[in-house]
Amino acid sequence: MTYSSFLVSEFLVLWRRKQDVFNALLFFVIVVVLFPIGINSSPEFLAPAAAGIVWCATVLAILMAVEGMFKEDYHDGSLEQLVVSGLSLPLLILLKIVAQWLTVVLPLLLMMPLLSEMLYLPSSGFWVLTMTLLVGTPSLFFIGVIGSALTVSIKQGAMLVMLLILPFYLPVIIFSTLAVKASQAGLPYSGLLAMLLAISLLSLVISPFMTAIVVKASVN
Amino acid sequence: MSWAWFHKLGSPKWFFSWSKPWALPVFCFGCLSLLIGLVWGLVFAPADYQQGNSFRIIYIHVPVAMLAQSCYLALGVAGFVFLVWQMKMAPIFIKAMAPIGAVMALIALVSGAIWGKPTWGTWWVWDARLTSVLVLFFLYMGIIALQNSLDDQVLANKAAAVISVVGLINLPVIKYSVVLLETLHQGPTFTLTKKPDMPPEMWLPLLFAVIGLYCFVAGLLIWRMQSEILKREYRSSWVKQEVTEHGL
Amino acid sequence: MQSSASLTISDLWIERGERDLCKGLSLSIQSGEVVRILGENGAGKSSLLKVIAGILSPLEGQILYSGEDVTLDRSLLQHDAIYLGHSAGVKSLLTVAENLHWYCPDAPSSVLYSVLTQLDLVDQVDVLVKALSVGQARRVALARLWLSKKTLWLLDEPFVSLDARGVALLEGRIQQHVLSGGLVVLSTHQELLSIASRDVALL
Amino acid sequence: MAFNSLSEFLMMGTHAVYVWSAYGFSALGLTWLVWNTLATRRKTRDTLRKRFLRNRTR
Repeated sequence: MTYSSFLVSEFLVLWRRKQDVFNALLFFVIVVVLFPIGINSSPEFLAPAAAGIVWCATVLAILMAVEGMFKEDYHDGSLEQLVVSGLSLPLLILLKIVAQWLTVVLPLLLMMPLLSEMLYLPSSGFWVLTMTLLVGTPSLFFIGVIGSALTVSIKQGAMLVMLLILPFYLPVIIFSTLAVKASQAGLPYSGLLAMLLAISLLSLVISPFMTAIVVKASVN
Repeated sequence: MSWAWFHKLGSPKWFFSWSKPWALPVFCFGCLSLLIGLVWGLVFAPADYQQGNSFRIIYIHVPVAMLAQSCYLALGVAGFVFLVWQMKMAPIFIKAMAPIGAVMALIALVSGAIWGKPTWGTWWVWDARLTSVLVLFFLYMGIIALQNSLDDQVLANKAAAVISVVGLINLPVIKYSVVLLETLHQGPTFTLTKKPDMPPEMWLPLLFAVIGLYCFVAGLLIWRMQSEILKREYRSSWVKQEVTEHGL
Repeated sequence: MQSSASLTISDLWIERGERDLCKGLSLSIQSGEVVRILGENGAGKSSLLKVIAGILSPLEGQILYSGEDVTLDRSLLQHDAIYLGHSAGVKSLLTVAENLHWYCPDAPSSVLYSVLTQLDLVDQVDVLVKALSVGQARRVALARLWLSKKTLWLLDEPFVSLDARGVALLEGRIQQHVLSGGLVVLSTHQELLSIASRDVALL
Repeated sequence: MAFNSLSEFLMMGTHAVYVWSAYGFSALGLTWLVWNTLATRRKTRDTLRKRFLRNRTR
């Protein structure tokens, strides 16, 4: 096994499971649609709330995707093979996260123009929102993957992942929505974007190692 | 500097015999000090000129909130110690500490909300402090739920340590973000703990209550850890001797 | 392949749940040897193999591989070893060829096809593994033994769910491997007919 | 002493409901913690003792 053959196989598996990615996207859109229907569909409410709505939906969709990330590998024994491969486990996990991020977040970004129209988000806010998604979502994956590894051996782990991981997502949601709101109010928002980037980088450094520890303890 | 104490601390047997005479006195001292602080605060301390008598909630709220945060700090440190040195006592500590911290966070939340009603006019305000304690409560519940659902002891130890460390790293970020959220939302400007020039007859009972609650928790913690040690080390002969020869 | 590899285990204790396994096992294996681990269910056969592979950590004991101490860091051994567990990491959403490419990306396709022909899998090269039978999926996992050039084989019940022909093929391959200087540690209840093996019993 | 009479103390100005419910809940929480700790302690020792005694007679 090499790093590149591992990455190729990851992409192949994700390609064969494109229905799952599609479902996650549909789920994302449905959650977004719930807000105008459930609360208020006037532009006065939706325009300022758009960033928060999109981010809540994103967080849920990503958690859905991340939660089962190791399940299949755990059951068919390939997780074990990763541990004994002699390759660096944190690096393998990082590659896996990158593959997952590309297949979930890129389609999600493609949907953004449509959604921002539906939520009456002005174009300036749209670009900031897209930027927060680009800079912020990696940290969601990095943090979520720890929870996914922690619960991989539990049969009904989905709820537990939510309970464990959602509190950690709070800062990302806060900074992102504040950035969009600041831009809508004409205030500087680059500091908030920098904050999001910092969180993503911090979790990039920590998460693969923590996940590797947990994966090693899980496969025994 | 000698590191012998550090290695000794890692041994459950050593900890058990060392902590045995301490639990009850520490607990009793804690109860006494807490009681003094509370009675003093409730009966003898003067009422606050702004808030009247509702401010007396501070004597339970502040110690409990402090404990809720200190417990989490301790969890994170223990998790780190376990990941680095594989010290056997660390997961026992985490297992014993998490429920205490959760109860503390819950009490802090409820007493804070009750205090908020006469002070701010509402039960709940998205005040940075309340929000971060709420998150803290979720973190505690997550650790407890995770430990309960993992059957394998080795995995449960690692998992609890990892989630504690990750939580500790994240806690400052979470706090900073909720403070930011609050300043942009223009929340209540009245802060609860930064009392300008609190007179000694007001803060002295608070000091007693804080010290008392810390000792109270330390005593409980030792008992809980002892139970956990017995549960985990039941195969060793000293546990057998301990359980069969001494009573409760 | 290394000309002379050796695996030395000394005074190994494994803790599994509430039981001690192996209890001070010492074992030395040289190039060209097959060691068969015997023991009742739960005696620790799988655990022993997992400890050697580096999945589990032993409670106590030392592991040397070719004279190097790999007790704490197993990567040296892992670079030179194949471990096949009960579920060997055959991904059901990949085809047979993709599965083998994932594991042994260096194997040239001519070798791949000849191996698959031997294992009666050549018609299924582009079939997803989830469409194969259990025995066929097992053969996909075992095909790694033909393709990879690792020295140390750690095989946990390799004969399970193989038919008579599969068993004969695998025995032949093990024979060939040890003759060219390989090391094999396997756990099985099967009598190995064609291979001279050494037995180690776990109590 | 900040209060002149017991009833005044119990009334806590106009804040009796808040102060006493806050303290009541806190007392409940702390008591539960103590009870849970001691019960766990007793249960652990009892189960272990029974297990050891059973093994001895066997």
